[in-house]
Amino acid sequence: MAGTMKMEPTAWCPGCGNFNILASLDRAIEKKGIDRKNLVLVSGIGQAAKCPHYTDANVFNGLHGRALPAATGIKLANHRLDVIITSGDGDMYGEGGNHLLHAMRRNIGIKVFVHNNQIYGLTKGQASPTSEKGFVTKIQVDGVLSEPVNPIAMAISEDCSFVARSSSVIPGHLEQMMIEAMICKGFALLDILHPCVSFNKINTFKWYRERVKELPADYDPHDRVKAFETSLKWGDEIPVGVIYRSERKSFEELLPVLSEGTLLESLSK
Amino acid sequence: MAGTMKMEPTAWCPGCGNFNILASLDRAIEKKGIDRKNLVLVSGIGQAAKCPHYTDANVFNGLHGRALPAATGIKLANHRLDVIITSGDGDMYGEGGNHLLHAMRRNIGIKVFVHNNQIYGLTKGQASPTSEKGFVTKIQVDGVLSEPVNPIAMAISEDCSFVARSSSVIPGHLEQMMIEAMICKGFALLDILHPCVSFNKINTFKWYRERVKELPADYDPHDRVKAFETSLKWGDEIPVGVIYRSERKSFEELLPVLSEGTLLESLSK
Amino acid sequence: MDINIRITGEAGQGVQTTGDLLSRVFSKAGLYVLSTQSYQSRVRGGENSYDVRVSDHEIFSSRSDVDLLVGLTAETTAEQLGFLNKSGIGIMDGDSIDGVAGIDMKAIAKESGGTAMMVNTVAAGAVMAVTGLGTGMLSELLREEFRKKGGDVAEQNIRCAEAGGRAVARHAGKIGPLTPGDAPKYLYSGSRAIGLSAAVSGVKVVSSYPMTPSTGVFTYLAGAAKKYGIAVEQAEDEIAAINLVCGAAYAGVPAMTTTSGGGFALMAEGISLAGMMELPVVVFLSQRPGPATGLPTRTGQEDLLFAVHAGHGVFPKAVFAPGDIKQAYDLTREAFRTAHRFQSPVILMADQFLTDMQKNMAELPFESDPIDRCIVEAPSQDYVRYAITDTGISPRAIPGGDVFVVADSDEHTEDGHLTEDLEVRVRQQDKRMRKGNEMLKEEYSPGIYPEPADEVLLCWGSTYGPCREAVDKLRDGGRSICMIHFARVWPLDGDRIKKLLQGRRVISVEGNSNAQFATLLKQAGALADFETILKYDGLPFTADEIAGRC
Amino acid sequence: MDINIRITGEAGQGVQTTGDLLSRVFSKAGLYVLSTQSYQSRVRGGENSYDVRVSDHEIFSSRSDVDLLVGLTAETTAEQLGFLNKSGIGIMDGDSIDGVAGIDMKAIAKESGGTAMMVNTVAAGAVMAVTGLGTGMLSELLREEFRKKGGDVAEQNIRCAEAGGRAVARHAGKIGPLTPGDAPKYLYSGSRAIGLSAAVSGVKVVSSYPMTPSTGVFTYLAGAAKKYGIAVEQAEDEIAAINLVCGAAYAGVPAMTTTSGGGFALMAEGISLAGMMELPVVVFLSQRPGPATGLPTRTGQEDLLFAVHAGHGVFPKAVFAPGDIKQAYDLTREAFRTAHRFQSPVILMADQFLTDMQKNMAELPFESDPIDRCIVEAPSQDYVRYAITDTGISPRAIPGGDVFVVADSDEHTEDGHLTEDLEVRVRQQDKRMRKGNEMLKEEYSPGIYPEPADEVLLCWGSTYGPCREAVDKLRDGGRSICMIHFARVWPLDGDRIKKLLQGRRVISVEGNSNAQFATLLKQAGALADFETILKYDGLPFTADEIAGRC
Ligand SMILES: Cc1ncc(C[n+]2csc(CCOP(=O)(O)OP(=O)(O)O)c2C)c(N)n1
Ligand SMILES: Cc1ncc(C[n+]2csc(CCOP(=O)(O)OP(=O)(O)O)c2C)c(N)n1
Ligand code: SF4
Ligand code: SF4
Ligand SMILES: [Mg+2]
Ligand SMILES: [Mg+2]
Repeated sequence: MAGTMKMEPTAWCPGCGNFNILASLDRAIEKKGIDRKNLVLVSGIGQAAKCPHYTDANVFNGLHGRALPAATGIKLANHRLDVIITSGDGDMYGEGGNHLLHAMRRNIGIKVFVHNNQIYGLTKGQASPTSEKGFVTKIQVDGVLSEPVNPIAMAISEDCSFVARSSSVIPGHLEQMMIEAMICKGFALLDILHPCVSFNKINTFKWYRERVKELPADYDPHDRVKAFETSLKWGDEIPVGVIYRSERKSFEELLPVLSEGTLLESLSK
Repeated sequence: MAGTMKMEPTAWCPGCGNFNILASLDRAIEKKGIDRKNLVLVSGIGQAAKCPHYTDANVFNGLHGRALPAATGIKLANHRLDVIITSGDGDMYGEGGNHLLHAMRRNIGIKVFVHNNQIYGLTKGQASPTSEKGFVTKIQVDGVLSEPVNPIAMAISEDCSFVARSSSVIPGHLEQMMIEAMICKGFALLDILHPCVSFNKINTFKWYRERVKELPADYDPHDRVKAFETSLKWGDEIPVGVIYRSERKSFEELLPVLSEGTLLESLSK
Repeated sequence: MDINIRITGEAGQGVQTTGDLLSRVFSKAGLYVLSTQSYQSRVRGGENSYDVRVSDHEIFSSRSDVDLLVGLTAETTAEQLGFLNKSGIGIMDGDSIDGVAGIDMKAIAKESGGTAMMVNTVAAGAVMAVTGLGTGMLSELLREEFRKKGGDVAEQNIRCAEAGGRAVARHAGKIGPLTPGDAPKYLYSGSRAIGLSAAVSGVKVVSSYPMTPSTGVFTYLAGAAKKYGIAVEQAEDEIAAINLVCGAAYAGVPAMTTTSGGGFALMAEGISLAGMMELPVVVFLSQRPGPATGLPTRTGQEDLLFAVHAGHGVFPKAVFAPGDIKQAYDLTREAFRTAHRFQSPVILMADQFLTDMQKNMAELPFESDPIDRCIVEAPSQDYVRYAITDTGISPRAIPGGDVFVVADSDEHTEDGHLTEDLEVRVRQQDKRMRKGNEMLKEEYSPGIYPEPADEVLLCWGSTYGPCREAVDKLRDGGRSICMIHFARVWPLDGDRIKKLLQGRRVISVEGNSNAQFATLLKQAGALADFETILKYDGLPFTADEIAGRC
Repeated sequence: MDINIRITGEAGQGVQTTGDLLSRVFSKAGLYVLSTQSYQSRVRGGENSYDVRVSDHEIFSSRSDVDLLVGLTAETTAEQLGFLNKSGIGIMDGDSIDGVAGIDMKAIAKESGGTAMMVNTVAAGAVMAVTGLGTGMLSELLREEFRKKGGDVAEQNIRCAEAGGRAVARHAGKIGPLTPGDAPKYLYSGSRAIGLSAAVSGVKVVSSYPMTPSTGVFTYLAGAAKKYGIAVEQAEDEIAAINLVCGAAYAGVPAMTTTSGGGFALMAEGISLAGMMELPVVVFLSQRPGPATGLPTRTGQEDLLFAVHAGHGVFPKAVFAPGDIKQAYDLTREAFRTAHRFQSPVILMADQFLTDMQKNMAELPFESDPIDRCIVEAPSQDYVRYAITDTGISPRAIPGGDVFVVADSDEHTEDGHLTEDLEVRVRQQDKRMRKGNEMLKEEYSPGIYPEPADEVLLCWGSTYGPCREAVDKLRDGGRSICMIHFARVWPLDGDRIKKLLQGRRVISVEGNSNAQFATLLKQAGALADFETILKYDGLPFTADEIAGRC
């Protein structure tokens, strides 16, 4: 055994958007100057959720849908750690929906990067909460009947402190968004649209590429109502960028017992 | 045994807002002309969740937080039944949050009446997801640190077909809102503010009474952005009324196998 | 005559397409076919394999050794070489390696006017040639198959198949060789048999969250939804799924959810609800190795003790674990019947091995034939849902009729309303538990093959096939040995089973590391001493392995 | 001398306040006190009762019969009349009924210048008079208690107490009478002992979702958070709670969640995660009767088999069930120690009876004294988290140090990364299971009281107290009987226990309908035949009941 380093090669399909996300993540970690020994990447289960294994970091690859509570526990135990979640749309908006809702309320300083391919990749192509209406799969044989979840709007509704969207098809932008999320003190949600070449034949690389559109330079992410309006845009144009910001204190700042150092440290005193 | 009728008396505390909610419910059922034999009242666990026992109806008093999936199953099996959920804020926004999120997407014709006392009553006074920041309890000894959930805003973010707020302190209005919810074909969320005299010493009868304010007559619930803006109002004035409507087809209308009658009937053919 | 063909390649290369195609041709040829799959938890790359075992007599399990190896990549072929019998033949796409004949399948597909994906047809054609059946029947199947697609597709495929056959002409007939027989021609997977049986039995609401290896049944039912009139809804999580089927069951229709380990764990509270409300729900649990996410695409029998004891509080439930595909069909119906007769949750257990397995057999009934839901037609005005009865079974009415139906997760009085009366509690608990005793009165005998003997291979669920074949082998070698297979694994009649096992050497063969079924028998007082043959590497047992460890 | 005082009234009337006050006075008086509570799942109304049993020797359980009944309403008093001993005395607020002396407590409170809520103090004063201790010590306590409140409150209360005493002057000293003794003066509830021990042991993260009867421990810890430096966070649901503590354990701090039946069921998947990731998490499970919501505020021992087998897949865990408050304190520490030593989930089981019970004893250590977390200080650069070792215990590093710590819910290689290598799987599974064998080597002997005898009352968890007292009674009657109590209920060393039980008549005394612990012993081969005394009406056993059914 040569110690613990990242796994190679990945188990992703050639052409998958996950590669760009991983590369952007690596660049963002370097540029932001995060100490990898102090970084914990947390995920649930899915194709996206394998991401933590593919870079050098501490890893907690937990249960499907449960990345957030695990990350919360890690952060409470040692709030000096950088805790980033990289997981899938099914993981975060499906099985994990309740944790997302409440983590936003708590505003704990976790960064959540959702690899949103609008599909369940690992289980071979069922609809995810973000699959579009009418999307046909082997389970949704008549097409999806439900409205897709709108994670951006939902996050704004809960006054999430950082809400952004980007895509693997614009890796430079994606890297920038990741860095901005890392800078934010509280809870950050970054929804990352990416193609699944194996199962999503609708929302392809080209489809995203043609639609993603950066927010105008004078866009004010602090205007909650405007941000909500922006979050409803989905069609020929899909806005990307920091859609909403709320200057809230993080949970770590508010929790009295964390004021004198980490709980972990308190044990070695 | 004298057959199956409602239970008497209730197990609620004298002065509790639940009494008014029950009375409004009974009146709304009568006025809307719902056939009680065809009505199923569904709930989870909590003080509010005991409500179904206290009126004449079919009852499914299930698990804490799980009223919605059970109600969905009932509706799928026999979509001619009227299915109403009467449950608590902890039940619906805490333990049951994920089901609420996804039920709104599905838009199945269930009416959800949330008895929102901003507290966990049955378990004796812990914070609920709607408890205000700073609210002190035996668990939240430093006061609640999280932002309260905003169920109205969240429902609007997910394009819920009917989103309203009322309160036990205005029983006439409440009854009206219940009737409107019953009329709506899709999924209806009615958040009902009510005092818990035993554990919530902040949000009292008087507190609500002084704040609830009906929406103006010319308010247009179809304007989603406006509705979102309205949903953010919480303070000296708390708007009550139908805050948002979306004219979506219900899940029952969309699901092909339900087009020729109920699945239950199909078994007796 | 008994040959094992293994197709191996990366995920996404069509290993499964090739294997399925071959299974169907051999079945069409009237040969006995049993196919099994082995794959990784990924969508592209890695190493998958698909075994098609073909014989002129009925077969029950997979083999680890290979007579004909078909490789779609060099790496995966090399991995499997060790399993190739001395007299076996290997063919692969690309250049030859140690004794495996490389043929350029992609080039052949192209030359034959096909697409890259038709490599699979080329490979299938080659197999047909090597096994001596020739490509004729394969071509017929391809014609039927692709007719609807129209255009040239069928002919392209046929040309690929034929070219594949020609490319291995020098090995023609070297394996087998096979000749058409008169085996039954209907090919079923475990998943399909279970799904079909549920549909036929009248399931009307199915709600699940996808989880390997249970997704096959869910997918089958989604496909059958229109035909049988079933609401199939993907839930937001497993908790939603189990509570949704509880609601549907309360409202009067047969309802089922499908899941695997972690998802099943999330359902434990809902199973307890079904126990308390006395709801007929069926939970299909397809096992894979754990703990936690474990090995998502592999097989195991590790969840028996958990399933039997799943749910807080004490309430009766039944747990079934069919041994083969036909029994899976039969027991699925039994699961619905039992759930309704006893108004209790029933857990139907299988695993990756059984659900992915395919085998040909006589056609399974497919006409809708709903089970008796045991619903009281015209309840009187003094009807109460939880009436105390001798058997513990209370007449069940459903909402929408003339009486109110009140169901509560709290302890309740006979009319279903919640109560704090502790004497009522005891009466209701005793009533519920009496249903467990009634369940034990159901007629059931474990499968004894071929007849009681000195030594017993004790098994349950999908270990049936390999155990049965192991018994054949061992008896051929002169051992007085038999298999005793349990498909109904809970509740257990300890006394009866004790009589059956007494005085014999019992070897429990289980796909777990702690002999869970033997443990259950011990706890039921049916078994004191036993030996074990255990396996928990994610692969199914083979007969040779069992026989070798006996 | 042994008297049982029962306060009864509706929820919200201060039954608990009165009972707590009395427990403290008697404890202050150096008498042995044991108090227990019985209440309904509602906030106002219904029928609650609070027993304070007082004696001049140590006592271990509650009694069902009553020497002094104090009623706050007519209805609840009438309900309890049947339990009043012939020589007993009843007093109640309001008019007299059959032999119960009505005194107008509300009027007395008012006349004494108190508020309506001070009825509780009036009642307490009356009790002090009837038991012959007088109201002096009560007044002292009230003075200490209300000093901080300032103003007149203390004096008002004292006047109420004295007036209460005067109102029953004709019964003064009729029950007992009690005289001050030298019993230890520290009063603990089960909840407090468990919470305190967790805090002292160094728990740093506690996350739970409220659920009766586990909320007491959660509440204690919330109150102690500041003093001991603990993050106490109410989770959105139980799944969040268990996964949160898994995360905290991974990051290196002792972590615990508290729950009851349904919430525990929701945690089963997370427990399996802790098994796979080898995380030291402690789950406190306080039992109540099920299934489903069942009887939320009552007691039972129905979740043992579920807890032992909770979680899919196979992995080691330990399950502890303390018998009394002191043992609850000790075993809570043991739970943390075991979880860390074996990097495994540990389930600490109690029930409503034990968590609500109060008893006085010597002071329990309260200075912070964290357990050894067994963390490698300076891992070398070739460190891997899941190194294969003889004991199965791999050196544990935590993130934030010099090496990466990789933990996965999938099967993994030694370095923690996910794998599909099936040989690695077997090695890791064997490694994990070896920890289970190591656990069995921990020194532990079940509690035998007073010494081995022909007949054995077998018990576990909170049944300790009533069984112990039953043994005393039966031995007084000449029976050769003893109690064997298990506080460590899993894993079990079948052989050792077999030797202990062999040749004795074993009667398993359990708070469930299916003798779960005896079943576990049977499955471990430690027990063949046994008799049972079972109870599942939601109430705790009493010694008389057990003795009577022996
Ligand atoms: C409790 C539980 N339920 C279901 C699964 C099966 N499962 C694994 S990944 C997955 C969905 C993956 O979708 P997503 O999160 O969008 O990730 P992707 O593969 O698309 O990247 C599911 C359903 C599981 N592992 N655990
Ligand atoms: C799985 C589970 N977790 C926790 C509980 C305990 N519990 C019962 S009701 C309740 C909260 C009730 O709050 P709410 O829904 O707001 O109802 P209220 O009593 O305030 O009307 C809780 C936590 C439970 N019954 N089941
Ligand atoms: S299945 Fe889709 S999301 Fe997963 S690796 Fe392949 S292309 Fe990417
Ligand atoms: S506890 Fe609160 S909500 Fe519950 S019945 Fe009493 S007053 Fe009402
Ligand atoms: Mg996805
Ligand atoms: Mg509430």
